[in-house]
Amino acid sequence: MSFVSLGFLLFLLILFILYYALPRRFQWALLLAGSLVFYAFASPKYLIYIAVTALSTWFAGKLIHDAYAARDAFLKDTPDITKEEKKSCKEAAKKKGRSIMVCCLILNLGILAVCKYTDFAIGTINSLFGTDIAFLRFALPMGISFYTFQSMGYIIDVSRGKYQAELNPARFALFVTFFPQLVQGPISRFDQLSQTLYSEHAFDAQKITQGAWRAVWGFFKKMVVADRLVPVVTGIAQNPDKYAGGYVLALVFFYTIQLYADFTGGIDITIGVAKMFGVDLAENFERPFFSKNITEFWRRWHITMGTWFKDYIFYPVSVSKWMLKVSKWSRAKLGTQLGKRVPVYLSTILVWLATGIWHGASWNFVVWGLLNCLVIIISQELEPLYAKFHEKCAFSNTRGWDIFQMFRTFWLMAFLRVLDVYRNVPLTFRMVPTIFSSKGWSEMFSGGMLKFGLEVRDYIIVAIALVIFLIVGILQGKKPVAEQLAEKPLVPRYLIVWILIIVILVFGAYGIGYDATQFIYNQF
Amino acid sequence: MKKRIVKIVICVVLLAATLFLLQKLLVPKYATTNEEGILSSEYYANAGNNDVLFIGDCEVYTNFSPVKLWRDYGITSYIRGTPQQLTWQSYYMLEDTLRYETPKVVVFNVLAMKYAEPQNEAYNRLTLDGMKWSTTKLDAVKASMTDEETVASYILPLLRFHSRWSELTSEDFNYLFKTEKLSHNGYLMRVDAKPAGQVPDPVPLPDYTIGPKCWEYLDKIRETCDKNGIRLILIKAPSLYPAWYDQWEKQIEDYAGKYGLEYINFLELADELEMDYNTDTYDAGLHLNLSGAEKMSAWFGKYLSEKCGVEDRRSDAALAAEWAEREAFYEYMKEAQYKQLREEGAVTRYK
Amino acid sequence: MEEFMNILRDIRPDVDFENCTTLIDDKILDSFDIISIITELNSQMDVAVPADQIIPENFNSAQALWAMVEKLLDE
Amino acid sequence: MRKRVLAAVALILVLAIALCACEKGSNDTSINPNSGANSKDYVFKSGSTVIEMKADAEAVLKALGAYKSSYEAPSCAFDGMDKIYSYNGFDLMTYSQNGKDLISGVVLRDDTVETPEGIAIGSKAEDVKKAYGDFEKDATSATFKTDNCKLLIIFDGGVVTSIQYIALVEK
Repeated sequence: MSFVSLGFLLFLLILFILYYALPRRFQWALLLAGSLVFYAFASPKYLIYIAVTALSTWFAGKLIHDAYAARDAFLKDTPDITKEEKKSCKEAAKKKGRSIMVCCLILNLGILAVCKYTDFAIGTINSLFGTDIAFLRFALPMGISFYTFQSMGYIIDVSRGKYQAELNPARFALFVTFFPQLVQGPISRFDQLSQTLYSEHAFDAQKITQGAWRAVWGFFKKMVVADRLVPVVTGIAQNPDKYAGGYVLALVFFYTIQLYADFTGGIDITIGVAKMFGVDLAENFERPFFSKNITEFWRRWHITMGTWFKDYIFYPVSVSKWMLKVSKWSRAKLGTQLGKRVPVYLSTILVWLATGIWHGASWNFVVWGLLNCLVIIISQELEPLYAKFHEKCAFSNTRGWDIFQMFRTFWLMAFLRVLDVYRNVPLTFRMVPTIFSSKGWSEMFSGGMLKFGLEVRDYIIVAIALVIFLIVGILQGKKPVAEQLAEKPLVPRYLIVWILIIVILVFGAYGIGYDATQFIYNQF
Repeated sequence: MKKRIVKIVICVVLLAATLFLLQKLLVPKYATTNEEGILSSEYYANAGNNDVLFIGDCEVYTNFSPVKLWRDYGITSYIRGTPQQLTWQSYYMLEDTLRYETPKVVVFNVLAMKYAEPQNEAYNRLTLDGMKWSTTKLDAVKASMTDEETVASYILPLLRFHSRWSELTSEDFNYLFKTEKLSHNGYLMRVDAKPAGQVPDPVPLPDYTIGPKCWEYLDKIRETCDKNGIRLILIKAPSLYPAWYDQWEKQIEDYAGKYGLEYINFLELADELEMDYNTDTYDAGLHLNLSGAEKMSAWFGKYLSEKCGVEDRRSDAALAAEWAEREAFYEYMKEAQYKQLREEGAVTRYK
Repeated sequence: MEEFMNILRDIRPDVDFENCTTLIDDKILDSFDIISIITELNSQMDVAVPADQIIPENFNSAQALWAMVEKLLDE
Repeated sequence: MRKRVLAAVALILVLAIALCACEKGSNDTSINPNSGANSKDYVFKSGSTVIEMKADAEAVLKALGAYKSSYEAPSCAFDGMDKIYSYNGFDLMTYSQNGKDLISGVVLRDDTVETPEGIAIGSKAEDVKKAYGDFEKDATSATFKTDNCKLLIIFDGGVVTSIQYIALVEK
């Protein structure tokens, strides 16, 4: 079930009415039922995958909980043991918790790996060794990367003792399957989400309208901008022989806009819908294109994925015994200054490798991840130079310089992202430099851009929408726009929403002639 | 709380009203372009008291003149033909008509039997959008939809036509709340002529078998007629193009034979009709013009009254008054088109 | 304690470790700094900070960090 | 020990899931990275004039010179006109799109013309197989598709009776 469908709106309406009509103690159970229905619509046979992940993680959590409960009981009942005995008891419980966690990780990451990466591995082996192993073409369950990561974050936290495990399997299943975030995240943390997921919610008109506004805004981004740009992006990317030079620059620009509108719009719908059910989800974006450098960009784009990698890969790897040994060795061999960077950079590379692979089973994403990593490391290394530059040059503190930096970051990210859309890595590296040739430029502005099914009017709509994005982005800098809107008098407040709805219905790229496209992030 | 509910109701009503107006504005009007689209909605103002019902594609709405049938034989009739009306759509047109009246004779043109599957969204729209809402329309929509279509876009045509915002013309504003009456009980008049000349040879087909869905709905048409005591007549209009293959003819003949139906192939009667393809068609043999349609009606009116016993109802004063109005409109349009021919050299508008 | 403060100052000379209590919340320390602190603590003071101790509460101020180090040394 | 048992259980589960996942994904939307290279479209040649489906008809008509006869078939509603031009040995069809006439088909009418692959009316089914590839045995017709073109060949008793080039257009 796509968010952009009447079916989804109908589903939402029914669930919404039931949610606030039923006694409040049934609310979370209704959400679970709704989520399962939602998932079953995607395809009933996929339910098995998400069920295995939910149940196995719940069970592992419960085992860990039992082990820790036994430890606590033992320590409480036998207060007069030595410190050593205490320590070894704690160690034993910790070890047990860890091994349960590891098993759970192997199982679930195993499923993810098999579903998502088997064909990638086969393809790579085939091209490396000239073999001809057939692709298996596994079905890719909806949102598998998202719910797997969310569950794995939970089990790691439980084994670390960060919070108590959820003992009720149904309640835990809701955490894994909660429908608004199934499609494309955000990747929630249990301690954060559980605060509002299971509680009873009164009909809070203010919260509900603000949620609805947010969702409407998301539909605007998706339907008016993202879906409208799909034909240009695919048209250029899939016909590299025809479209080079200027077209590639257009691709770089429009793909970034499309990705932004699609992904952040989808998240707006997700967060807005969740809010209508009284559930608070973590923000996934913080005006990413207002970032001044790529490190900052990655703190503000797809935030829940970034923090997931940081907490569960970057830190554990960086502080692992093995890495500390590497650190000692590199300091001895390379000197303190250089040596101390080795572990940080090694972990960074690992994280970006993982991020790349997470985004998709192809070398395009691996290269994309590593290029991001490279840019980050280079800018880290150039830090002292920047500091000097700022001291010397007065204009580096001006507003204009800030804007230049944002502009630069936008284009840097845009150029890296173009790896998403071309068929393979060599092709991408062949196409991007053609921008600097004279190819395609004159053709582009003499009707070439109108060959993809978009007319001048469509580009005008996109341009106007971008201006609106910019204004909303600037407003957002103060506080959430929904809150600002709520403070406005009744008439302008509703007028804005009313206009937005009409704009979506009339100018949305949907229906015949426009292929309702799946969310780009759906199967990442 | 009460205040809040009032506010919400006002908001919803305002939004609904805007959307309604917007939809009115954005849907095609079929008043001065693609006029054929108006046909399917024009029926409802003329429902009741029609003894003969024609169903089928352009081969009915350009080839028979109900006014001529009335004038010469006192036969009341209506043509519920629409462009590329497919067999299942013809069936639902019949069903829809039965909600208003029960004719004595139903005439079905068999050309559409060549289409085994839903064909074209644009033509579906011309046939379906004008129908009034009923379960019959819903069934018709479901039977007709191509893969890309949705039921919702028929319930709310705004969902389909929203992107017309940049193509709006004065027509859309002029006909926002009114419609233009263009047909004569479903007949779309053209007085100009274009000789048929050399019609291209038919292109051989890999398979001439008429599809099961067509038979299924022809069965339904037949059964519905049986149930309602309606006489069903199958016809093939005398259009020279597109080709009507012998292999199709045989299958239709066999069907008619099997169920004891009348089947008239007007292509074979061209001489008897005194059809002159140099003067009786306005587009070189695809569609008949007024002269051709009146020749057809003269022949077929005789058949209807003599063979089928369709009554002469000219003695009914109320009906006669109604038809007098139609005749006047018929003459008016005829004159208007001849005037165009004289003054502009071509017919570009119906009126 | 002084040795510990020197480690911090060495990594980020520009940060006021004495008084700041929002090192993480205000994004003053980034993940590079955090890892540098942990590796320095390990090499200079022989404290192993496990991953589950890397939470904002432990890194928001020098005091909190020191408290964590003491606790880890104690175990 | 327990750890090993757990690990073994986990491994077995992974394999079990993998097996049940082995049923091929029906709505696999991924784009096959190798599908970019398409075979060349079928074209018909009259003398030195190449007639390609969906190509602009104007240039082709000019190159072909005078036709024997032509026919115009307007569509039932909507703008646009299908046109048919008859030449010696074949008919050329066009359709209109955005105010331009594009080629929608070529029908070979007699054995005075043949396809560039050497097939003409009267050719044997085996020759078709050799020229265009395999098709179902005893079929009364065979179609061969490329990106823009469908080549339809109709047989009667193992002999070609009709050859048609048909443009693949979404109408």
